[in-house]
Amino acid sequence: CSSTEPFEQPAPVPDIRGNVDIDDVWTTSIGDGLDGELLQLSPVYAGDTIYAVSADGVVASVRSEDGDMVWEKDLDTRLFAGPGVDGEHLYVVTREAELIALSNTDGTELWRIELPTEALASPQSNGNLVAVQTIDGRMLAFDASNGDQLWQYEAQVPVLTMRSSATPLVGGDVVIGSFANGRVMALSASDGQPLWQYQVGQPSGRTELERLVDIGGQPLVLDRALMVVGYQGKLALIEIRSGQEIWSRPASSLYSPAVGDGRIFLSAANGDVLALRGSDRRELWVQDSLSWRRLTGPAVVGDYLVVGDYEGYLHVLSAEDGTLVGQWQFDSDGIRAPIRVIEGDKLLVYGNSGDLAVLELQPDD
Amino acid sequence: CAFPGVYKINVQQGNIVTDEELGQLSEGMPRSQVHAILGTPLTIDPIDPTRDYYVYTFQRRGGDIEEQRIVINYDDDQYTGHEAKLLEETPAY
Amino acid sequence: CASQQQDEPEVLAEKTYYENAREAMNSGNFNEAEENLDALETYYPFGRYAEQAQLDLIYARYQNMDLEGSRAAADRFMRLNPQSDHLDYALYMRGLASYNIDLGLAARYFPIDPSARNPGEQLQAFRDFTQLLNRFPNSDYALDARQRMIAIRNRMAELELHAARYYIKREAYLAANNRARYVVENYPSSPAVEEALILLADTFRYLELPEGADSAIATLRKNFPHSEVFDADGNYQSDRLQRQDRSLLNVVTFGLMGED
Amino acid sequence: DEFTVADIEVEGLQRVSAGSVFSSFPVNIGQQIDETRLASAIKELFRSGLFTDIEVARDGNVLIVNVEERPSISSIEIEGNDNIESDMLLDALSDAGMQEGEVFQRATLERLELEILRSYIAQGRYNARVTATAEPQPQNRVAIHLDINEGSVASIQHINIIGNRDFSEEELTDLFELRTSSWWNSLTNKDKYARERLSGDLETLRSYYLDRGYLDFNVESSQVSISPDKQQVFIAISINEGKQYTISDIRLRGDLIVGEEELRKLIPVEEGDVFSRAKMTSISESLSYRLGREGYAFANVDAVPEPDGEDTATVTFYVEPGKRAYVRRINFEGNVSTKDEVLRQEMTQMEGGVASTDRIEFSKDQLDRLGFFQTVEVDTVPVPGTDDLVDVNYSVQEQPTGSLSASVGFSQSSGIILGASVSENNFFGTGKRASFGVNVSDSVKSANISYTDPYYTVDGVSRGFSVFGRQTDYDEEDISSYLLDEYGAKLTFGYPTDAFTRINFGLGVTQSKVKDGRYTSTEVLEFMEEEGNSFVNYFLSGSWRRSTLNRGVLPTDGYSHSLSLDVAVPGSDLTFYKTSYKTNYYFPLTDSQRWVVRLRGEIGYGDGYGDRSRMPFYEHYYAGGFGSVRGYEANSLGNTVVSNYDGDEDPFGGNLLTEAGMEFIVPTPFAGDTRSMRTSLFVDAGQVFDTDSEPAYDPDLGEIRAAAGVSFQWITAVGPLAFSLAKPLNDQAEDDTQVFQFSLGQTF
Repeated sequence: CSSTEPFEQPAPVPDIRGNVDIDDVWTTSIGDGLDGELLQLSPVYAGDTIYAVSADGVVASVRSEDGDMVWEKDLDTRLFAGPGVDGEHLYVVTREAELIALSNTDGTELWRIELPTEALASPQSNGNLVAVQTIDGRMLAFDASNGDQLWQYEAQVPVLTMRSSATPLVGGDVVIGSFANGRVMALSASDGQPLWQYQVGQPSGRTELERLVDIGGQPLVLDRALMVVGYQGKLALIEIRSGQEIWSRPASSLYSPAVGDGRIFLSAANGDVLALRGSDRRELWVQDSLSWRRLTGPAVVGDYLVVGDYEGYLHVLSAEDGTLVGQWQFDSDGIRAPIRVIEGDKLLVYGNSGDLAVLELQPDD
Repeated sequence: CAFPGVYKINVQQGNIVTDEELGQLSEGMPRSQVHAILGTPLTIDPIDPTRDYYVYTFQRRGGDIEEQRIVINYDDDQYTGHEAKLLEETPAY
Repeated sequence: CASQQQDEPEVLAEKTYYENAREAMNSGNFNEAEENLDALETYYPFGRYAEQAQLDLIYARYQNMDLEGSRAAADRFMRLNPQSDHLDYALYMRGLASYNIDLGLAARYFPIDPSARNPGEQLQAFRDFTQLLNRFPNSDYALDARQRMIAIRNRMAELELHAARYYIKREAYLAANNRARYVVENYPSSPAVEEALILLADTFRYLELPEGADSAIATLRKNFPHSEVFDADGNYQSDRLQRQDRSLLNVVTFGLMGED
Repeated sequence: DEFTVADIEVEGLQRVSAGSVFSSFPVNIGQQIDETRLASAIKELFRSGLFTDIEVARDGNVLIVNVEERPSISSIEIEGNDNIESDMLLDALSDAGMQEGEVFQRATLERLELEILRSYIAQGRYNARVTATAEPQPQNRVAIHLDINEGSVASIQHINIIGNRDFSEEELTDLFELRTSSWWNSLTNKDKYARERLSGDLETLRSYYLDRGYLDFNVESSQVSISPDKQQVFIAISINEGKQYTISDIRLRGDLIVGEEELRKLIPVEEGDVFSRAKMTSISESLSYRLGREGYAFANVDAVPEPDGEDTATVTFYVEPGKRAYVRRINFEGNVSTKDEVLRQEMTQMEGGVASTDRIEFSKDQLDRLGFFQTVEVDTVPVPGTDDLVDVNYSVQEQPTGSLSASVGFSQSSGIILGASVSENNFFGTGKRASFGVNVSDSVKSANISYTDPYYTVDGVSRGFSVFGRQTDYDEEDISSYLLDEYGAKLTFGYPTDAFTRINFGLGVTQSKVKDGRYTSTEVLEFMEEEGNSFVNYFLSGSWRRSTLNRGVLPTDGYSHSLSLDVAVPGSDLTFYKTSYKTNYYFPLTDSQRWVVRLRGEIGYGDGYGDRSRMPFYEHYYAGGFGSVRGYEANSLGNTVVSNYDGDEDPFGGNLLTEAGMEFIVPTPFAGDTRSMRTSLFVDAGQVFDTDSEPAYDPDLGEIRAAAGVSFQWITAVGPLAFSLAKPLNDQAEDDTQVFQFSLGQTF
């Protein structure tokens, strides 16, 4: 007879004879972390300082070198998105959909305006324009200095979407947003008019669930091209100028892909980690022992690959053949914020309980 | 029977037709239009198609029954005239 | 999960069920007949005896006073055997079941006049019998069906008269007139027409519509010359509309004293 | 090449009868046919849907039709469904023609898979999987197997309302049917997301704002997002409240029929009030209801607010009376045992008269008040072909209106007791009340017969009589010990003085004989010395009763008062009088009237007059037991007398009765919305006093006994059945309490 328990059961943690250790350079903690609202609030590395926020309203700036607190401020309001950082400001969005700009030197509030509805993607700014993407498919642009609204673009998104939204890219004269309708769109920074669009996922299937085609990960900028991936959609490389597709292959992931010496790495929605050859996108290897453990996007460090999962384990894979070579439970509440590679060989990890750390890999051979 | 103060309801029958409504009728009007103005006649004389009867009766608290009768005459289904003996007021209840 | 093996009651041969049923029917034990026929239905739905079993089931249930069940069995028979030549029987039984469904216990043993009450499922019976007469005009159940249809229609005409008489008592003569006219127009061949014509005449007279009254009396005289409202030399005398106005004393003493 | 068909043979039939093949195969013997006609005939046969394959061959002039029947379904098996019961699925299957014995069509199978999947999605089970397979079986049959994996339900993690300034988020989400996940919410499935429930909640939100004056309220967007593991749902609703409007002016437009001044009386709001859509709708209803009384049954009134200032709006009521409607026929349905006249005499709306909505409604209430019907529905239906005639259809559901009790018992003191009583409020459906009872045992022989015709005249003048005879030894009914024989007869009349009030009066004569026995108490003996033991009393009784109770049996709304006086007129042996006042109030707490508070009270007083100083003891009031103070034995309250023989105490009643009660009526659990059952929590209190008792009468309110408990009533075919569990609150040592009590045949 049929199995009745849900068939997307996360695999148990595989035990491995790892030979790569993960040591922490420094760790600190930011407020209560990300509570049960499935938020990402991934920290921002800005050279010598790192900015991070917690869901219960703590905004902090720490020194990249040793994690000491530069300044910390409790906004005493629940946060849903952020931080977004530019030259002088730091932007967050509250649960009640208010965009707040703070000075990134001491956290004093500069201006605050109301958004039409919730936003999950961190606001992005190029210094004079701040772009915020709301969950109902709107992209709003504000003047970074005083918060006046510059323009607004509205995309049609389905009633049911995924609880994740890709962070927009803000260039000098273009804002690139990836929407829940499976489209990546380039909007003119001056008036928000669409310049081009690329359909990553095509909704198909009988139920609302089968028709989900959200784009969860921020597109990866590779000099004049963008690598995008969507849920139940495609992995594609498209030209930044025109949105023309260079190549594409079917894939389904909610996190940005990663590239490393000619190889493309992807953590698929079903928990597989796979590597493709850059030249012809042929599959090099698939690591499927972490199925349905809700992996974060892969971070490439040297010839290793690191992903986090929903129980807070960090898994190190060999970039060569995908074998699991290292493992460490960093934060039992889980890891959901994408892992950032900083300073070439260090990892910036932000656990759900609020633990913020810079780590580095110690292969012991 | 004659119990003192027995509560009896008013009994109303038939179409309420007012003088003003009768005023709207004009020669040659088809029967359907007469019915549109005065309403569908509730008493139908199965035999004589050249006439419509608009009868109205009202019995207040079991007393005598007041009656109002209007006869509408038609010639080949077109209104030719009417005879009416109207009551001053024709309450509905 | 293992597929549960309920212990199937030991299944007899098709023929034995059918014979048991037949025997039970003849000896009047309709309960046992019904059980066997039900068994036949479940185990041999397409067997040789299927059609006959479904037919007997209608009759067995009818005899067991399970009129709803009998109706359902008839419907099922007609659905499964659209071409059977016993269709007229099934349709007739369906009508018969509807005809008796609402006859309460009291109506069977006490002198209750059913026509003063709502016909209920007998209307459905009327529809079933009409279908029977249309589709199988020369079925041998047609005659009885027609008789019952006449009885139903007369009963409905009587019901109209009850309402008309009440409206006369209520002194709502226009309502009484319309009810009486309804009988004359819709149940022309029912015995209630005589009383209806009389009420029609009296109410037309009261409403001072002499032509209506005269035509009613003329029709009455033609169809019911010996009606009791015609006196010796044929004049129309009727007292249906006489108002009841008994004196207080008379009412209190149940009519012994005081003028009526 | 054409040929004439000599004969047609059909091969391959297993289940389908040859008749049905011929009836859908348009070729008959002796007919000229050619290729094209044959092809279209085959296509016709295919359309019957009975066959998967049809081949036609020719053998000389004989047409051989070889058919392969579509398999029929041998069995249907469903597995893995917990949240949708199998029989609901089976019904869906049978509606689509998929039933054991029916023809199997693959297309319907796929369509069904989708339909079942969609009903799971509607329950918020997004990752459900439904696969249907058909395995071939012997004799060209097929077994259907539905394998369902219901997956898990996405529970709601948060409902976030953005843009609410004047009302807090809690206040707004409390209105919602959908709730965030918590253990108690998951019990009621409230935290399971379903799209219909969300749109329902948004509508509730809109009317909440519109009912508080926010004319420009608008739901900007409502976005639902689901977690990657499909276990959690997040709802974000962004609203724009807009300003709160107050009314600047109220105007009436259109043909007002009864004049503006009359209609203005029905508009309770005035300038400056906050605009509320709910109030505007109820005002429109009351205006069109008022026009309905004048015969405008199709009247339609719309309240249209137009903002005319910063935050003010004028409200215009557009009145369209439509045509004056007349009632052609009033039809009754469902009164299979009650006579047509019994319903028609309750109608204040006449056939052939102006259709007045409140008379039609009042008549429906009158049918409810008869107590003969469990439910009464009324439906005003326009007569096709006319624009101003309507038929009014009342459909009723009859319920038992009588009570039948027979008792066979045995007690040492009075031997075998045989008793039977029949009472019927709707005697053979004639609307008349009749009851007949007889009770025979060694020490008690009694018989009574009573008959009332509530509609002796068409206006509701009632007339009735009752005759009774009783030879009793009060030992049986635990009332003070003496023998009382009584014979009597009574005539009763009554008539309405207005729609809700009736006056009744009656005259009667009773011959009573008191005999002492071994147990008689001193008080009785004293009375017999003073007054003798045999009396003939002529009674004149009158009562005034006003009742707006909405139902004759188990009412849920309205009140009733009744004041009665019974006097033994001069010329009787014992001149005395008894007067009592009784009241009942029902306050429904919800629109469904399934939660109701009932208050009741009764005061009775009796005394002698003329040369009698007291009322006869056998006419005393008693208290305790059903219909009085539950929790105490029947008739046991009040002072008692001591029997001379064995010294045990017997209740003696009193001439002053005080009684009150409060009930909290609740929906009967597991019984759904049935109108023939009633469960209630109650507090009863009451006492009887004897104002002429020797020791100076000092009415001490502390004497009043009370009890609280729960009671259950059920109207059955045998009669009204009632149980009660009561806990006496202030019973004294000598009280006879009775926690569980049961009664049959007594409605109160």
